[in-house]
Amino acid sequence: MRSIISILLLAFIAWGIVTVIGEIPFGTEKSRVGGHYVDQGREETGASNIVTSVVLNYRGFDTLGEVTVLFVAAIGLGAALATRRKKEKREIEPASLVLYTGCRFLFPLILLFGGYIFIHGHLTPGGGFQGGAIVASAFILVYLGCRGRRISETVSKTIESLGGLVFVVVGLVGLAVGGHYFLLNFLPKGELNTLFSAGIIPILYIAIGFKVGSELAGVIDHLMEESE
Amino acid sequence: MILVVSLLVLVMLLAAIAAFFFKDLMSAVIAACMVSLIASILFYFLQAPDVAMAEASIGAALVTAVFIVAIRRTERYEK
Amino acid sequence: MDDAGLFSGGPNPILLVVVPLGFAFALPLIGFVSKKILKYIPVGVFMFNLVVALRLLPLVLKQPILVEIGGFSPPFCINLVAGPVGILFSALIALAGLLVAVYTLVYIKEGPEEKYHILYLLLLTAATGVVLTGDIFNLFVFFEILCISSYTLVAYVGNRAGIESSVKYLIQGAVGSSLLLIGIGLLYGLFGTLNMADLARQIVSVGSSSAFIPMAFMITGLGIEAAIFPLNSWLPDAHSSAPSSVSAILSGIAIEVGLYAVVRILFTLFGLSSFFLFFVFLGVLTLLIGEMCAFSQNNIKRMLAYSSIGQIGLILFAFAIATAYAVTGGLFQMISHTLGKGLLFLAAGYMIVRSGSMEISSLKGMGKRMPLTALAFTIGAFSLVGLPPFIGFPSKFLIIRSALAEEALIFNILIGLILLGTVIEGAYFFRVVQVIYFQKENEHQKRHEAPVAALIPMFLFMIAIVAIGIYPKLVTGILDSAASELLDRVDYIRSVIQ
Amino acid sequence: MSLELLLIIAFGGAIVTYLLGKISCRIREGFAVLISLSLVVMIACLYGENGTESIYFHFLGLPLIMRTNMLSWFFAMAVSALGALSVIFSLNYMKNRERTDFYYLMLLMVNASMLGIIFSGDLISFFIFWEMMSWSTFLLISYNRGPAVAAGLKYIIMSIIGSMAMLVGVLSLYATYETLNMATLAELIGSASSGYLLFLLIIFSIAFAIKNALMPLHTWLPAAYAEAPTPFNGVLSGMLTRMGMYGFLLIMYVIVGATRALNLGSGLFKFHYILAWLGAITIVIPTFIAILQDDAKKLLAWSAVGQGGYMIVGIAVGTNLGLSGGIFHTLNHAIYIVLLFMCVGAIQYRTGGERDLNSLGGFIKKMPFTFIGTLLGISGLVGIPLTNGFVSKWLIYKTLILEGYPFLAFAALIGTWGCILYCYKFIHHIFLGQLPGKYQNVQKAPFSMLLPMIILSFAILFFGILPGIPLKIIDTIGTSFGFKSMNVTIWGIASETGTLNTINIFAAVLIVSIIAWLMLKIGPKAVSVAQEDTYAAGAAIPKDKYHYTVDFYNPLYRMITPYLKDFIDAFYMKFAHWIQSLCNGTRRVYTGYVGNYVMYIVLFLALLIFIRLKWSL
Amino acid sequence: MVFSQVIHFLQNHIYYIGAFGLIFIGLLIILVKHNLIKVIIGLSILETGVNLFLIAVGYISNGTAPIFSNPSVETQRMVDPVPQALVLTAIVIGVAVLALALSLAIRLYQHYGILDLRQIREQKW
Repeated sequence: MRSIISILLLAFIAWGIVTVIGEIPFGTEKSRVGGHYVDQGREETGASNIVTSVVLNYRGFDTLGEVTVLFVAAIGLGAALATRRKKEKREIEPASLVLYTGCRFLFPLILLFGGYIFIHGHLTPGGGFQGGAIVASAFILVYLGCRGRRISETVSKTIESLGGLVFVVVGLVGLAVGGHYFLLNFLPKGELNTLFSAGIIPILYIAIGFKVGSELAGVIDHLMEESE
Repeated sequence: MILVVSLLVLVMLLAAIAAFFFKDLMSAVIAACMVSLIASILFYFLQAPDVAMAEASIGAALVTAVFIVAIRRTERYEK
Repeated sequence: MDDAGLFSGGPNPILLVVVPLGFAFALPLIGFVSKKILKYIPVGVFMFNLVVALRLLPLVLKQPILVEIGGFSPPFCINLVAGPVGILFSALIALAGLLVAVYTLVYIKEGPEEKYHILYLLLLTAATGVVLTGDIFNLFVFFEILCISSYTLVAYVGNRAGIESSVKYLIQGAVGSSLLLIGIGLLYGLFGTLNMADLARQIVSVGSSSAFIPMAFMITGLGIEAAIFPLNSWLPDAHSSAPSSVSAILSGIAIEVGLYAVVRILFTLFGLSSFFLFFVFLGVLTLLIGEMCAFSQNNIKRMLAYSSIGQIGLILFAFAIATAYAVTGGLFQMISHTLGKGLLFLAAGYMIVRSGSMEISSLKGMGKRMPLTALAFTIGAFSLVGLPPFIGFPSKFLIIRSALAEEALIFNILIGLILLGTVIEGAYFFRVVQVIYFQKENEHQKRHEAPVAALIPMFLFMIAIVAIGIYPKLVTGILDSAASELLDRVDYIRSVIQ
Repeated sequence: MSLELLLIIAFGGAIVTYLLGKISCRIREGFAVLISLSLVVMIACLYGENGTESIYFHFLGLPLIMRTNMLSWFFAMAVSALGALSVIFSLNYMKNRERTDFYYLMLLMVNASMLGIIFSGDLISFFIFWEMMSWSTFLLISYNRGPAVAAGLKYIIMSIIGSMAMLVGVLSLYATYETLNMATLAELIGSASSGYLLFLLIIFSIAFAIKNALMPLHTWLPAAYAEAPTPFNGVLSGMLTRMGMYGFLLIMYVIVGATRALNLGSGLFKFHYILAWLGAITIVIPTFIAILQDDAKKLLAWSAVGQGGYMIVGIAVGTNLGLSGGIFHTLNHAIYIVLLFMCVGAIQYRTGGERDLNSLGGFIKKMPFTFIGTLLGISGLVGIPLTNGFVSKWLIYKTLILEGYPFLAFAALIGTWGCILYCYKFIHHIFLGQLPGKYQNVQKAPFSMLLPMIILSFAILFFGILPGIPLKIIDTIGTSFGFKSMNVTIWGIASETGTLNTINIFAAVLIVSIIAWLMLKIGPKAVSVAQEDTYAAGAAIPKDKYHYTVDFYNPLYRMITPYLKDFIDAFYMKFAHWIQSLCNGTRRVYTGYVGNYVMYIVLFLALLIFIRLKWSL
Repeated sequence: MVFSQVIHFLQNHIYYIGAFGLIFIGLLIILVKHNLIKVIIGLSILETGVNLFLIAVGYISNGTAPIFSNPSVETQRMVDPVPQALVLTAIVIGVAVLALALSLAIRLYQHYGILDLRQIREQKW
């Protein structure tokens, strides 16, 4: 009964969508704004990955919000899961030597890969979020493989805070030096397609990378805390 | 090409429907993970490599990990 | 504006968002230095915001300030539009935030306090962002911050009720934000831009037919936070199980910001005029359902939460009439609801702490045990019912006046229903006032007033309620220009896109 | 400026009194008396100035205007004087009660807002003060706790209904004429259609009828009167309830105007005619319910409902005589009902709150001044010549007979018979009969209680013998409404339709009483016999069984009780319960299952899309 | 003939079908299922669908990714970068919401011992 009603209602909505989707033909150019970014993006921001330039420069304010969302979620998750922790150390069966060594061997490599992704965010696909996620997955590996090893909460909190602060401060510096514009790309744009280009974009992406990495790792950490 | 895409979409939707029907939450999560993975491939086909990377690393991997942890801490079967 | 420095020609409105955000990020670091000063930071930040907003108010009354982020011109960047509406709401948010933050100094004593303060800061920052932004995706992002911090703050206490409400709120909120995102996607597909002014300009040219479906999605998505009738099921649970200081903000700010977003989308983006009757009905329905549900509650906070639904219904009704007079009334009612409901929740919070129960019957004898808090509650209740000389009266007066000016039979019937709602509202509020003052209390309960830091914000709320109630001219000037900003699409478009 | 000052003193005084109470009770009480007396003095000084003045600020673009004319001066004098007397009476009565600060604050607040109502020259300030009066009254009615809580809730709910109706009326006037200034409205409204005027009158009448306890809307009053603190009963019954009268005068004769107001509707269904009939019903039924009461305050409360009917009949008939009768009766009723409530208050004060008539009795020797006050009070209430009630009732009867409303006159007459019955019951049960043993040591009422009672007693006689003084003012009010002037003399009315000359009556009464006194003097001396001797013919009956006032009027009770249930109140209560169960049903919408909630969301979206696609709005 | 029509239809609509298919299946799971984890899975599928839809809106036929890694790329046929930026944001927001939801689910389970939403109804009316 319930599912029939649901399907009926969804069918109505689908009907509505069908009427409007015809006006959004697939595969055609629709956006003047997008075209502008593609045409002007290189000159205006100095990043060769236009998505990155949109994410961090044209729509940088969204990204600040996005970083904040993740921050809120991490904090909120901590608050929600904050119980009076009983510090009874259960005996954890240690992982086998092969697994342990493998994890320890892979961990810096994955970190390095994540770092590469977010440092080259303005040049190649990828960026702070993807790199951060990869960094976090390195920590997951450590949690799973090398039981008992934890990221220090102090360190992760510091990194989170600093990452956010860097973003805000860079933005405010833009406001200060450039007059009325928050998040102004005030640094020299550099030469296209080189690592040191695109002004503030790499700085922001590195900050985001660290922040996202530590936050996602922290999320996993919090969630796994009691399951052991 | 279009047939490959159609097939992928079909599999994706089937996976989603499977996620609807599985009583075992772990299987449902894996099905959802599969949805994300195929979506990530579709993103790549749609010329969005950034998004594809993000979806693969965040949507498929991390979310699934979080789900699994959560299921381990609650219960595995939908009653 | 080209050569303007940081503070010349008035502070930059972006500071209203960025400074609290920065402090929220910095809070964990400050926490390493000293845990003690953490709780004073929100107070300081909102003091700063209030000053900035009040400083900007006279400027934006002359001309809205356009903030272009990143130094590009709209529609190629995200822009903030600091018009009278935005700054008015920012000031209101900062005021409520400041007062509730002072209250929080003593109210929140247990749990992860540091996280509470961060979430609190971010909640209000997001609210400020929503009211200032001129870009729909940015609106979505700020909305998400608002929602997510609300979810977590509702669950802050971590008891059964809190977690349950939070989960339910989260599910509905997440569905809502997905719907909102679909709407945004459709709009982008149709018009190829995300800037509200740009969209508004193009929607005129296409006509409202194809724009309706995205509007429906967006209204549904935003309507969940705005607590419009069938979408507000989360509200009584969430508002009643959150800590009272959070309830004050959720009721006083969050849902109104949600409603602001709905109204902004409706007025500025779509400019639909033929569909407003639907929202008029919806408003009255929301009002009646809210008041009727509140009528038979035994839980004081739940009662207040349902009363918020009723108030939102009234505000929606006012906005949906869509005359300058009515919109002024709606904005006025928003202010009066923020002040009144904030005060009620703060007062109820400490009464609950002292009596140890949320049952209305356990508030017996509070008039004697905590006379000042009881007075605060009474004034808040009277104001919400719309009795003079409190702020609720002029706002209700304006709304009903504007509805009568419509001179249609249907409006007369609706006014009748609204007044019926007011009578019900009066009935349940007066019942509580009677319980507080006139029910026989248990013996030997000594006077145990709320701490000073909790009383000060209550007093300031009371002063504001009475002052504006007696002399509404304090705000009507701003409200008038805010109303004209909301109604005048063309002017809005022109002020953003030269 | 002076009126503003008056109101500032009134409201500010209330708040200052509250604050002073935190320092010392004595200062507070002194200050309260000072404030209320200074209001009387100020009004007396300002008396007679006619004019308008605007307060310096605007409310939502509407100028707030204060105006004075004879109507307002008349009511203002009464309000301030009775208010001052009530405050003086409270001094002893409220001593050692809890939360007296609060009591004085609200009492003075009620007085101040009544003055505000009376002086306001536009409907918005009228409404503001009206609402302030309503909620401060609410807080006072519930002051006594216990059953008072329910009474207060009933009062405030009905009051809100009334004020919401009034708000609609006010706003509709505002929407139509863009002004709320009474004087301007009175000019503009001449062009309005009859239908609109009828709507206005009905919607305002709801508000005023609730306040004045007109019959189908009276149910708040008995409970509220019975449970309110007794000194406040004076203000409540004397003036506050009669603000409804003021409102009727205002809307019918000031704003709509006599010529239009008396011609609305057709045939038997003229507005004022129906109003008069409602008044008549209000005279008859409550009067008989009053007879049934065993609670002194309830009895007076029902009596007040009934007397309100006379006033309505008086002003609704719409001639100069009737109008004067109605207005004068308002004043007279205020005087004696306040006096009677004060007597009950004095009894309560001395007996520790006893107000059950069946357990009182024989207080005549213990509290003689109170007895005399009560005697004068009920004389006025019944309308015995040479008391003020006679004059106003005479005016009303005269009008009804002259204008050819025999049924209304008959109703008024029945009301008076009933009135005699309950008045006798009242005085007999309290002062005559057997003094219960536990009240052997009851003292006289203290001076601060006696003083207002004495003043009011004098007022009853004074206005009874010299009715010309207030009638002169009332005549000015009547002429300002456009009625023909009556020929008022200091002793009464000399007109072609009927003369009233109290000096003749006075002479007649004087002669009769001298004769009676002489006969008493000449005849044999009365011998005082112990009551036990007469009552049980010498048989030994336990002392506490002597009380023979129980089941007074028993045959009458049995006859009329079945017809006199307060079925209206029962209906309202049933309605309230129905609303409550409706509310209870409504909230089941929020089922608690989140799946349903999401369903609502999807439903809403589907509905929006459906409406759009189906009807293409 | 029919085959080519089908191919044409698929070319134009297959991504939309996939996206809205996911959206509706996600909504259906939320509406019909009463296990909290299952509902959260539904949310995740819903979000994926929305993201797919956004990207599909921004696609331009035979376009290239908006990255100038080798300078010879012509700008004419680059796909729209804006939806990609939006989806990046949306993905991160999605994971934040999901993680929060799951953590709350864990807490709820600690309190109630069940995940059946039909039975977790202490807050109602």
